Amino acid sequence: MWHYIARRILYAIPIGIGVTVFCFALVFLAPGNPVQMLLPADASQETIDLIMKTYGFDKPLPLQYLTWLERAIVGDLGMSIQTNRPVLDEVLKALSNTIFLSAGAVMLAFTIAFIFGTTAAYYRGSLIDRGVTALSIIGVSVPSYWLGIVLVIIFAVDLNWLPATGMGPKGSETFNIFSWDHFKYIIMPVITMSMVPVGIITRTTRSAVAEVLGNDFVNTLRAKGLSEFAVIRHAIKNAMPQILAVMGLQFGYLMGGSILVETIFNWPGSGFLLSKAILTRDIPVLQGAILILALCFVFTNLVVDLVQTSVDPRIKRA
Amino acid sequence: MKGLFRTTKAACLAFVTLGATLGLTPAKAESTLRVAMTAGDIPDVTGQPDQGFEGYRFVGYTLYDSLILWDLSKSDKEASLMPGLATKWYIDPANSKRWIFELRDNVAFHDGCKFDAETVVWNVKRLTDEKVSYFNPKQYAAMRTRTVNIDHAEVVDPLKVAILTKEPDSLFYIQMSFWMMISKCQFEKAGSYEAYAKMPSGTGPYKFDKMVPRERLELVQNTKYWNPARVPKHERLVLLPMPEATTRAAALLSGQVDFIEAPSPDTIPRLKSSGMTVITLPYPHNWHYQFNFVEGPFKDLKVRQAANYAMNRDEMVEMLGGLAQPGYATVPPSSPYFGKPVTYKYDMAKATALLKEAKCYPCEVTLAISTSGSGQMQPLPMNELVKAQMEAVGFKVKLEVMDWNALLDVTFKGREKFPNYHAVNVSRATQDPFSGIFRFAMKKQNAPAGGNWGHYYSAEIEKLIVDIYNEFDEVKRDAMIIRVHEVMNADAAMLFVTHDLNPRALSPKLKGFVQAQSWFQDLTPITVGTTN
Amino acid sequence: MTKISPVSTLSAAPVSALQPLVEVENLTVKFVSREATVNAVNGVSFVINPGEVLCIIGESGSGKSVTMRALMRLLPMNKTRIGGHMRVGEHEILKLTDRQLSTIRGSTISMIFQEPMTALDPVYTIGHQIAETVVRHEGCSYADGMKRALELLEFVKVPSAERRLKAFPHELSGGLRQRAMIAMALSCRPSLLLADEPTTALDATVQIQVLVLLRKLQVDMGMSMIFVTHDLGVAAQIADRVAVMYAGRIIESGPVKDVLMNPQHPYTRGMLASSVHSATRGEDIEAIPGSPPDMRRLSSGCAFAPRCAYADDACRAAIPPETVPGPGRTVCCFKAGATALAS
Amino acid sequence: MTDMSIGNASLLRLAEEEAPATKVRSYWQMVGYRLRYDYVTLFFAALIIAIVLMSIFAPWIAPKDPYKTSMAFRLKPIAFRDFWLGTDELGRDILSRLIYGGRMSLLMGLVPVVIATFIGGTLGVIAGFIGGSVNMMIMRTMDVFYAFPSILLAVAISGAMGGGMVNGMVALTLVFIPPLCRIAETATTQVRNLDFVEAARASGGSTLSIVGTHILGNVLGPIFIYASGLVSVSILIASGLSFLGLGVEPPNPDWGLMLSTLRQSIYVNPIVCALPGAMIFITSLSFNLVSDGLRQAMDVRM
Repeated sequence: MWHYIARRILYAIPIGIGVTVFCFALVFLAPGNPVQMLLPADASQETIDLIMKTYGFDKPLPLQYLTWLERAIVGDLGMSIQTNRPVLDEVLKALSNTIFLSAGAVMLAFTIAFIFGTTAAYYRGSLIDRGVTALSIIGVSVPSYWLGIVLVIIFAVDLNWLPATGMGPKGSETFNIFSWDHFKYIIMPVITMSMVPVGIITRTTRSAVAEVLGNDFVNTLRAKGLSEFAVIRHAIKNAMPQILAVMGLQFGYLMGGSILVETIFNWPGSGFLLSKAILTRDIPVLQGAILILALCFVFTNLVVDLVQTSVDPRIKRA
Repeated sequence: MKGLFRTTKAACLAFVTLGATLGLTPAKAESTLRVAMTAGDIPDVTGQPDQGFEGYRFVGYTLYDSLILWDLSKSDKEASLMPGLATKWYIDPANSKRWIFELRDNVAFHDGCKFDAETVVWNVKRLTDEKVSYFNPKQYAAMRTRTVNIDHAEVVDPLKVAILTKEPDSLFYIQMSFWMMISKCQFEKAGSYEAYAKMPSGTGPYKFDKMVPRERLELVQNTKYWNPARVPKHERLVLLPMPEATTRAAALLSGQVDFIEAPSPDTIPRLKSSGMTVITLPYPHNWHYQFNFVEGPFKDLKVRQAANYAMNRDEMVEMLGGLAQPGYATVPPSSPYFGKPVTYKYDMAKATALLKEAKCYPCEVTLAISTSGSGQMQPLPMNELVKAQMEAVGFKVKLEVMDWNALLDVTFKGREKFPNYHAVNVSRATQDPFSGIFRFAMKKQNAPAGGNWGHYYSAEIEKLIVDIYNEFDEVKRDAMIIRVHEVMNADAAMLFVTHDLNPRALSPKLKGFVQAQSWFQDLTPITVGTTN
Repeated sequence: MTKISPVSTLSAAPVSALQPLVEVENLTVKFVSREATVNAVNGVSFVINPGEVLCIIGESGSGKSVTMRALMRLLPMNKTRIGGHMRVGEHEILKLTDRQLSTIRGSTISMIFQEPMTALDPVYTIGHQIAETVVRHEGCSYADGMKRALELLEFVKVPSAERRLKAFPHELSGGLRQRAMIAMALSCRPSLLLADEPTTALDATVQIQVLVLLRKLQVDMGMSMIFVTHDLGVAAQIADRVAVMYAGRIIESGPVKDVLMNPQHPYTRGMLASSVHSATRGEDIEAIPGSPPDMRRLSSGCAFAPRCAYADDACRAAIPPETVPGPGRTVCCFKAGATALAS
Repeated sequence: MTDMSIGNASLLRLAEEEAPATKVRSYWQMVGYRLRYDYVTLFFAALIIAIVLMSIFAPWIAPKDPYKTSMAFRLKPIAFRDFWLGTDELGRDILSRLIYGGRMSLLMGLVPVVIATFIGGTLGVIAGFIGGSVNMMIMRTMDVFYAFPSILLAVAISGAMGGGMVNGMVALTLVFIPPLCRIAETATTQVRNLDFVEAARASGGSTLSIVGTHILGNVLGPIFIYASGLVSVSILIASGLSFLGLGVEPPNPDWGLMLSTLRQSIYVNPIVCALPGAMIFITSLSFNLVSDGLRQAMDVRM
């Protein structure tokens, strides 16, 4: 097992390096120069040069990359050009806020998907199955930001039940999920964000459980006289590794793909940070955020892989 | 079962009563003003704010004062300058490059340190002298156009400072209205700008309380403010960045904030029907295109005039839901520098005739525009309307759409780098004569050195500007500034479209706000009522 | 709370000695789908006495597995139509509610499947899967169920049973898996064991071991068994009586010796002839020509007629009725006993 | 949605085992047969065709000029005079813009998927067929792109390169290459190790003909199915990019962009403002359902 983990981690290293190269290169695809937003509309060349030099953008690219990488490894992703705050702090703070949403969305999605997917798989071919399949396809077909806008108008503006934006009445630092006053801020973003995972996890659950129910051993279980409930329990345990894998992947996707939902709800997460960094071309933040999100995704995949290995006795542990 | 239900109901009632009692004891409750800004982040609190003039509006003039302040107490005329931390300023009669500022006595920073001449000199060096340890490169860059003429500052006596310029500059004192005075001793206590950002200290009407980056900045009233009339009428000011217009409107409608900046025109009817107060007022803002005077059809005065005649500005105002006024010149008519410029009223026939006369029919032009940006209002629909109107008279318009940064890049580098663009659409603040007028017309400001993107040149303006900088008599000087403004119109130096009306929406529980004709606003007189 | 050794407790459920344990009459099974109706079983009848082993022989598609599953009602309800009547002990199979059905499954009737790899749940240990059955039918605690599972594994002669208890199916060899399967099937002392080609998937040497074990357990416990196979050799070893199925019908049945030594139906003969056991060295193995019929459209005549060397128009016109050529024997063939068939 | 879904494989197997068919349908006949009775898939396939035709023949179908602005008629409700679906914030006819908008949205949905299928598929087949260090290089490069969730990658690329339709398409193409490449690689490797490829090799078939007949024949199916599912993802991400201002440039009618600009007017005319969102939804739904139907008909599990 440890050997396997070590190998998987080792395998992630070249990917990590590739990711850093990509993140670094990305920035230089961009038209315009990286410090533009700092400058007044009519800054002179002399001023631009000075600022470029201050931020180290005057050196050759490979050198910039190495310097950046060297510091990144020890956890220093530089300072935000816009705010002068350390990028690492900014990104981690934002990321922890996004994790609230992603985890909430995945858990909600899992609950719904688990109930619906299993029911559909059990009654496959029936009207229930068709309904669930339709629901899951609707989930992955709805533009989630559109849904978010509609929810805000209905529940925040018209009914005034839920707050329209932000994370908690006093901002993310005092956010307390166990208090209703705070919790209500998370409801609409989580629902909006869970649409796609609901669709995908339901589909996976349905097909995985259905596939298991089509296996020969299900006959054995029934032949043993087990109740249908027990049969379904067996089927779920068999399908679980596959469902867990998809769940993990969805969690990873949400962490990186929260940009639209966070924009709608003004949620101070990584997507919001990223969109701001893109708009203001805050190079260190852009690099840092993409890097950390990608590494998180790699890490999530790794965890999913390991969890799957430990849950599923069929996978041989090398 | 029935009994149980009754008990539960009773318990519920008890709860409600308890809640109501708690809710009805607001004697202790703080009065809080919550503002949704258009910025994507909390502006820099360490002195010169970023995020454009909005940063100055909410973080600059709240935490800090400058030597000269804007008088924001009236809404009937364009805001003018008034004494701030300086009580008086004048040019040294013996030296036309030496400005003297007499400082206000008995002003203390929030941290208790005294404000004096030494602090002012320290603050000047902070943004001009690369060699001092407290030099701030980022703010230096942002302030460069305002500081470029400064040679050095010196203490004359504890309450008097002199600032020497490299060239005579009759307009120099205006720059000092943008210069935030931060506390030297607080900075020294903090040791760095990063640390200081967590404990900023100024002399302004609000004190820093706490900040959650990217989410909220909380300020509290400075009860010991030197100007008792401007001590805030509410105890706490909460500033929330909300870049999305629909989000801001939703936040106001759902009662999460009390005051929003720039609601989009189409949300206004809904805001009004929900009882919100929507305020609009002219202010020095110009939404226009700068022409390329070297390449393309706009070299020709007739084509420039044709484009101006093609603008149906009333239609634009209608599209913007009345949140703008027609733009016929660089500054709005309420500006003291407006004068009597030639105006190009909507006249399709004349426009077409001019184009034919210029032998440019159909006249193919390419405009560089952005999808969003500070002060750009609603660039997409507005540009589409401009395109439609120009095409109606015989232009053939191609819109080059880019994001705000890319457009800024085009603007910085000037027409030389982008000869294919015949005009760029970057809106500007026109608060002072230099940044509002001169920089678009001076040869010295030809891009990439400055704001004259299309290399407009007028011999008369060149001469006038030299005279203006050397004329320390305000009346004579202003007459010449007006002349510059008129010449630009005669030359059709820009495609004038509209001036923003700076809409804001306020919750009905706010009272006492006076909107000034300025980019800056004074929030201190606002009282927050308890009614919803 | 069963703590007594399984050997002593495993005895056939009390059934009246006067009547057979199993009675199947005119069983029909149809699979109905939008695309076609498959007539898998077309009027099968047989009886089994307590302690008797019936072997159903037939090639793939003859309906033998379906018959077995129908006996346990293991076929998907919504797509299957079952007709006729089946009785096991005092249970009228087709009249049972789902709850009653699940009570007799695994206790009165249990089943061993062909492929032990796919018939066991891959994500539970062998021990759990046996214990689960015990818990279900005896209502004992899980720990007791596990104890019972261990005893059962020892009972079916699984070496180092303790360790195997905690093994997952994929960690066992084919033979051991099938023994585990048998242990599971026997865990609640069934009176009828259905074995669906339980040795087909195993290596030849292991086949014999499992077969011997099964026969021994069957005799020891005195239970009845239906054993499905296409291997005549296997049938000869284990069966008391055999029934040969073709196209969803029993075409010949009788005591194992009689049928194998003196087959009456041309199909049975053909099968015997193509069996390696009966072929003399150097002689060509005689194969039955043609392929099994399409169960979606059965002809009105004898289903074997298209492949039968002796078939005439009469064979193609009507289904041959059951005749009794000898004591305890049946055959369905117009030509049965005719000279042409005498060898 | 036929009964022959995955879950019924066991019964199907049992029935077939018990009753071997005399008339064996070919694989594609079977697929065709299943599709013919799959009314849901057929309906949505017809809908896609309708949307495609609508887009192609937009100039003939659209009742009005989609670019013609009119301040007098801005934000009118549904069925206002001859504006059947109302007007947008510039008084342009929504119906015409929706019809024309299909062009951009389908283009943004289809082009990246087609290009990515071609590039990713080719790379995958090469990697799978040659194996060894070539496989290593290709697949490890893909892994790097796999490390980015798709929206993040699309936003990062088009955010860095600047908005615009072409950049958006490039970004989406880059997003889709890795998964398609991986599917092609897996399928190729599987097929390559199958006996019949060995047999073809042993019987002296040239490498090219092996690739041509066997591998492509077996790889195209899974790729095609996967790619058909990506179209809706592509449409959604593209509309998201437009929504963030990183996609199609105005005044081009594009559903995502229309949604983004009309969002400002949602309080004035909520239904009209919801229409582009509905179009995105219907198109995406159709592609998803058709892809699903194909998958079931072809019984390919992924």
